[in-house]
Amino acid sequence: MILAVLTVAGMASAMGLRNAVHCVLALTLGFTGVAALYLQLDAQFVGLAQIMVYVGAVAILIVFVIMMTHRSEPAAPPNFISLWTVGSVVAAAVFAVLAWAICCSAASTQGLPPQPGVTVQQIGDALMHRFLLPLEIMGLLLTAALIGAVVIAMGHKEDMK
Amino acid sequence: MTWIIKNLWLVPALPILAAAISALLRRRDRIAAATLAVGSMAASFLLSICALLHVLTSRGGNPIHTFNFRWFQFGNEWLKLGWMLDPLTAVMLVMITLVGLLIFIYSLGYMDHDENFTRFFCFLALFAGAMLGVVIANSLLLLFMCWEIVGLTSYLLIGFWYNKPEAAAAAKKAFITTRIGDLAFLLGMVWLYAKTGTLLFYDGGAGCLENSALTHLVAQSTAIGLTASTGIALLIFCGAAGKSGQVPFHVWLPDAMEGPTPVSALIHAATMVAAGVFLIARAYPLMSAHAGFPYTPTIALQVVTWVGAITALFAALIAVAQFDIKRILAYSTISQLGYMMMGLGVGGVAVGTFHLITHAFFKSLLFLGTGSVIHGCNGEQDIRRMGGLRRHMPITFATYAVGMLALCGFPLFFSGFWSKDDILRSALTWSVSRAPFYMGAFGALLTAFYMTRQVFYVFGGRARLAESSRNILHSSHAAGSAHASALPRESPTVMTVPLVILAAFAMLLGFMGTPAWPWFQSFLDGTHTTFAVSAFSGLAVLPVMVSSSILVFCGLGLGWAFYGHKPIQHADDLDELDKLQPSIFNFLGHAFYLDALYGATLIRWNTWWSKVCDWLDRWVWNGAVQSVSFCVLGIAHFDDFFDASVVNSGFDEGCQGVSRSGQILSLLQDGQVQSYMRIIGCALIVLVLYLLWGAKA
Amino acid sequence: MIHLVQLAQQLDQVFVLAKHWLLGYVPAGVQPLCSAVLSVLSVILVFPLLFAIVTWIERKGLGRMQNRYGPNRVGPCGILQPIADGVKSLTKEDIVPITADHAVHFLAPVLLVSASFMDYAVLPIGRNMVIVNLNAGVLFFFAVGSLMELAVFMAGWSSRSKYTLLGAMRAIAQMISYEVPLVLASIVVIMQAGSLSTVAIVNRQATYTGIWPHWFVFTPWGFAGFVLFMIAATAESNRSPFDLPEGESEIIAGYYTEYSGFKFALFFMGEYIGMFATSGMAITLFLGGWSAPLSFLTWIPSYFWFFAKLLTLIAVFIWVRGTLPRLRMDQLMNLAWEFILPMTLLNIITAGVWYYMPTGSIRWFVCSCMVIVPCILLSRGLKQKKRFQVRTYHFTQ
Amino acid sequence: MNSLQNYLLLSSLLFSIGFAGALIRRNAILVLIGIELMLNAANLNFIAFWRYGPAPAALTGIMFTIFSISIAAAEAAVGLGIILAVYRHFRTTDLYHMNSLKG
Repeated sequence: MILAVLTVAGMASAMGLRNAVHCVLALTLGFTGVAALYLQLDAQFVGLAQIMVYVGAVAILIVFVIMMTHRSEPAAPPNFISLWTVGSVVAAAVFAVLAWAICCSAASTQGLPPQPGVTVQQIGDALMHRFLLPLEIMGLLLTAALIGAVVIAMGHKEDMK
Repeated sequence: MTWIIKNLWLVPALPILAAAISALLRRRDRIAAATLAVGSMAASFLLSICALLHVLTSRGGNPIHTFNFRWFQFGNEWLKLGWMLDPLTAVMLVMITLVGLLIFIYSLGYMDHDENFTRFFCFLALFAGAMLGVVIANSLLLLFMCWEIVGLTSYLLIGFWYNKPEAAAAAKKAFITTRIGDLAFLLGMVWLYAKTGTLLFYDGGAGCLENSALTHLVAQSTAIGLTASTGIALLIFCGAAGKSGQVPFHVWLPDAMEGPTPVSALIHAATMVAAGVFLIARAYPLMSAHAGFPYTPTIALQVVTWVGAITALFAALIAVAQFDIKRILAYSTISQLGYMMMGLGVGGVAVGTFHLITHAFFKSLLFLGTGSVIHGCNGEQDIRRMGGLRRHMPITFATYAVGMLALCGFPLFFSGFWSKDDILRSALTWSVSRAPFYMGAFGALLTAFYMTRQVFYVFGGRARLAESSRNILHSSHAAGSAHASALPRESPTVMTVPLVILAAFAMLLGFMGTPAWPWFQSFLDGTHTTFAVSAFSGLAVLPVMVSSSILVFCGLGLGWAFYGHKPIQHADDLDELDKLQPSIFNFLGHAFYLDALYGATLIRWNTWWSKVCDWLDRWVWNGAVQSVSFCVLGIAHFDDFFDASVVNSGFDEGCQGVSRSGQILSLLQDGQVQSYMRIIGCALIVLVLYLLWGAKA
Repeated sequence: MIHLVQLAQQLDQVFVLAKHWLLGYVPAGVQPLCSAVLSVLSVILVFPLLFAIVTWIERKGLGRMQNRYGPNRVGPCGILQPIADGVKSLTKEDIVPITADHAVHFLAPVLLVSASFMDYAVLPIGRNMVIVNLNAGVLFFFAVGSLMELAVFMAGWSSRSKYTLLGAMRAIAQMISYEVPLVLASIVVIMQAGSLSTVAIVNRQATYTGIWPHWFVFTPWGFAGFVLFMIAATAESNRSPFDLPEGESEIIAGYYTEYSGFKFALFFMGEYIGMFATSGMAITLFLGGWSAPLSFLTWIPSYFWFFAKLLTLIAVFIWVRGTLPRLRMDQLMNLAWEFILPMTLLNIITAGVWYYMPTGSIRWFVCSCMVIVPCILLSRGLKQKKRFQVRTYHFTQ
Repeated sequence: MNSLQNYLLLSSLLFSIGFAGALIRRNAILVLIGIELMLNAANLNFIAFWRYGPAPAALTGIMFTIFSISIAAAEAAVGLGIILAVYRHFRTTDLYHMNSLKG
C-alpha cells in the first residue's frame, strides 16, 4: 500500500513538476517503487534488474540529455491550457475505462497462489532453452540500438569539429 | 578407430584455428603464418588419412557413420547439426587436404614477394577449413554455412590484389553470381526443412536423405506438376551450378583468374568449383528419388545431365580461342566440371566423383605449372609472348605435359583418360538420349586440341618473351617484376616439388578406376570388386575406349598440325586458326560474342522480313489503311468535341472537389505528436469499451 | 579438545547467539523487525568506527609514504584525530549556496550514505552473519551501487556551481564506464558458483583440499577477475589514481565542493563506506568471504578473517593512492574501454573453458594462457596508443 | 488488500499518469519519460499476472518483463539520441515547434 502510494506519487510528480531534473529525480523514485512492487511480488531478479536498468542507466541517460539540451519548460503557447485540459481528460477517461474493465473482469478476484520459489538459475535455464531465440534477437536488437543511438547522437560530430 | 568419427570435426577445425591465429598476427611475421597454415593442413591431411583407413577397414557394414549433436533450441524444437564419414567424404577429405597441402607449399614460393603474405595464408587456411567443413557436413545447414564461408574466402582471394581494379571487379562478379545460385539453394533448403522438418542428411532413418523422408517428398507434388523432391533438387542444383560455373552461371569463373595462381589452382580448379559437384553427389538420393518406375532418370538428373553436357561443349569451344594462359585453363575447368555434372547425371555418384578427383589433381597440376610459367616470365600471361620455355624450365615443362596429357585423356597411362572414358561410356548407355555422348565426345576432341595448342604456344617455338615490353603492365605483383630479367628461369624447388608429386598422382590415380578393376567406383558404392580383364569386353567398353582415344589422337594431331610443325615465330603473328577461319576464331575468342551473335542473326532476319513487309505495305495494305484512316479521322473529330464539351468540365470539377477535401482533411495533420497521441487514447478507450461490450454480450 | 572446538564455534557464532538471546526478550510479533533493526544497527555502528580508524591509518600511511608525519597532535601519535575531525565537522556551520536547490542539496548526501549502507545488506560478514540472504544478492549490490551515481549527480547539480556540475559529470561518466567491467568481472564467479546469492558463493569457496582453500582468486580467471574487479572498484569509488571527479587542481573538490560541515562529513563517510562495501564484495566474490585462508586456521572466528581481509584490501587502496599519479580523462576512458572491458569479456570465456575442461594441469595451462596472452597484447595496444612527447602549452589562445 | 485487482488498478493508474504526461508535457524528454512510465505499468501487469496466474513455474511473465525492460533500455537510448539530433536541428526540445510534418 505504502509502496503503491510512493510509486504513484513519484510518477505523478515526475509528470507534474516544472523542472525537468526534478522530474527525473521523482521518476527514479517511481521506478524504485515499481521495483519494490516487483520484490513484493517475489520477482527479485526482475526488481533488481529494474533498479539497475532504470535507475542506474535510463535515469542517468535522461539526465545527461537534459544537461545537453537544458532549457526550462518553454512559455505556454496560446493553446497550452486547452492542451492541458484535453490531455488530462483523455488520460482520465483511459484510466476510468481501464479501471471499469478491471473491476468487471472475473480474473481479478482470485486469491494469492503459493509462492513460487523462482531462483535466478531457473530464469537462466529458461533463457538458455525455451527463450533462446528471443534472447539472441534481443542481443541483436540491443547492438543495433547501441550503434544506432551512437550514430544518431554523434551524427554531426565532424560538423561540430 | 572409431575415435576418428568423434573427432572428425578436427579436420576442418585445425585450418580454421590456424586462420584465426594468423589473423591476429602482424603483417611482418610471415614465417609464423606460413608454418601455421602448412602445419594445420598437414595435420588434417593425416587425420583424413586416418578417416580413409577407417572407412576402408569398416567395409561391408553400414558405410555411413554419422555424429549428430544439438545446436540450439528455438521455441520447443532443436536445431541439429552433425558430421558424417562415408567413402565419398573420406575420398574428398584426402583429395582436398593433399592438394591443399601441396598448393600451400607451392604458394610459399609463389607469394614470396607479396607484402600481404600473412593475410594470404590466413585466407587460404580459412578457405581450406570451410571446404573441409562442406565435405564433412551431415546437415544441409552446416553445409550451407561452410559453403558461404567458402564463397566469402573465394571473394577475398580473387580480390586479393584489390588495388587492381579488374581484380576487384572480378571478385564482385564472382561473389554476386554465386549469390544468385545460393539464393536458390537457400530456398531449396527452407523448402526441404518445411517438408521434412530436418536438415540432417542421415539421422538413423530420420534424415532427409533417407527413405522415409524421400518417399514423403516424392509423394507430394507442387502446382506445376513436379514432385516436391524434384523441385527441391532443382533449386539445390541451381546453387551447385552457381558454385561450379555451369552454363548460366559460368561467367564468373574466367574472370576469377585475376586472383593469385595458387588460388586459381586451389579454389577455382581443385576444390571450390568441385563443391557444386560434390553437393549434387551428396544429395544424389534426393536427386534420384523416383516415384516408382526406377528405370527412367528423374527430371532433376536429366537437367543435370543436359546442363553438364552443354557446359562441357560450350566451354571447350571457347577455350580454343583464348590467349590468356589462365583463361584457357579456366574454360577447360568449366568444361571438365560440365563433364562431372554429366557423369553424375548419367552414371551416378561414382562416375562423377571419379572424374572430380582425377581432375582435381591434374587441373591443379596444370594451374601450378601455369603459375610457375607466369612466375618465370615475370607475370606475363599472354601465351603469344611466351614460347620456347621448354629449354628454360624443363621440370615445369615435363610436369605440365603430364597434366596436359591427363586432361586430354591420353590413353591408358593418364588418369583423365579413365575417368572421362567412364563418363562417356555411361553417357552412351544413357536411356534418355545419346546427344550428351556426342557432345561429350566432341568436347574431348576440342580439349585435346586446345591443350595441344596451348602447350605448343607456351613451350614450343622460339622464345618471344624478349619482345614483350608490356610484362610490367601484365605483372600481377609488382614485387615479382622488381627483379625482372627478360630471360625466363626455372622456379624454385619449393614450387617444383609439388608439381612433381601432383604429376605422379595425375598419372597413377587413373588405375583406381579402370573398367577392369573399378575399385574406386565399388568403393563408393560399397560393393566388392575383383580384377577382371574380361570386363573390357563388357558392353560398350572397348568401343568407347577406342573411339575416345581416336578422338584424343585426332585432337593432338590437329593441334600439332596447326601449331606444332611450324613453330610460331613472332608474338604478333596471327593465330593459325585465325588465318584459317578468322570469323569463327574471333567469335570463339570473345566467348561466343553472345550479344553480337544475337545481333547478327536477328538483324539479318529482320532485314529480310522488312523487305517482305515493305512489299506487302505498298501493294496490299495501303488501300485498306487509307480507307480505315478516313473512318478513324471522323471518329477522332467526334471524340475531340465530346472531350471538350463533356469530359473536361466534369473532370475539373472532380479535381477541385478532391483538392478541397484534401485541404479539409489536412487540418487533422497538424504535425503535433500529442494530438496524434490524443487520438490514439480515444481509440484505446473505444477499443476497451468495445471489448467490454463483447464480454458482456 | 572437544571443548576447544565447541569454544571455537561459540566464539564464531557469538554475535548470532547474542542476537538470538536479545530477541528472546521481545514478543514474537515484532521479532523479525527487531532482528532486522539489530543487524542494521550493528552495521551502522561498526562501519563508521572502521571508517574513523581507516581515516587515521590512511593519513598516517600517506604521511609515511611522503616523508612526513601524519596527524600527530591529538592523542598519542594522533590516534584521536578522527574524533577531533568529527567534532569539528559537527560544529561547523552548514552553508547552503543561495541559488542551490535546497531539497535536492539536502537529499544528496543522505541518499549517498544510505545507499552505501544498503550495500551491507547482502555482505556475509561472518558465518551466518548476513542481514538478508537474497538469491539475487550480487545483483542487489550492483543495483544499490547504481543509486550512488544518482546521489552524486544530485549533489553536483543541486549546488548550481560549475565545479560541482563538472565534477558530477566526470564522476558519473567514470562510474558508468567502470560499472560495466565491475559487473562483468564478477560474472565469472557467478558462473562458477552457479548462484547470485553471496552466501552460496562464500559457502562454495569455504572448502579445502589439503590445507588450501578453494578461493576463486586461486584460479587464472579468478585472479584476473579479482585484479580487474579491484581496478574497477577503485575507479567506482573515485579513489586515486582515478580521483578526477575531485581533482583538487582542476575542479576544487568535485561534486561536493559546495558542501560543508556535517554534510561534507557525510559525503566523506559515504565514500569510505562505499569503498569498504566494494572491498567486502571483492572479498566475498574472490577471497572466500569469511573463510579462513588455511584449513587449520578455521578455529579463528569467521568475522575476524573477514575484517582482516578487509583491512588488507584497504591497506592496498591506501598504498595505491600513495603510489600512483592521477590519470587524465582520456587515459581513464581508454583504460576502461580498451583494456578492462575486453579483458573481462575474455575472462568470462576463460571461465567457461575452465568449467568445461577436465581438471588437471592442462586446464591450468590453457586458462593461464587465455588470460596472460591477451593481457600482454592489450596492454601493448594501450602503450602504442600513447605517444611520448614534450607537451607545449599555448597561453595566448 | 494485495489482490490482483489492486495491482491491476495501480498499473492502470500508472499507465494513465504516463499517458497524461505524454499528452501534456511539451518537453520531448518528458514525453519520453511518460512513455517509459507506460512501459513500466505494462511490466507491472505482466508480473502481477505471472504471480497470480495459473502457472507461475512457466516464468513467462518474468521473461516478458525482462525482454520488455531491455527493449525499454534500447528504446530510451535511441529515443534520446533522436532527441539530441532534433535538438541540434531545431535548437529546442519543445514538441510544439516540431511540426514540420504538418499537412
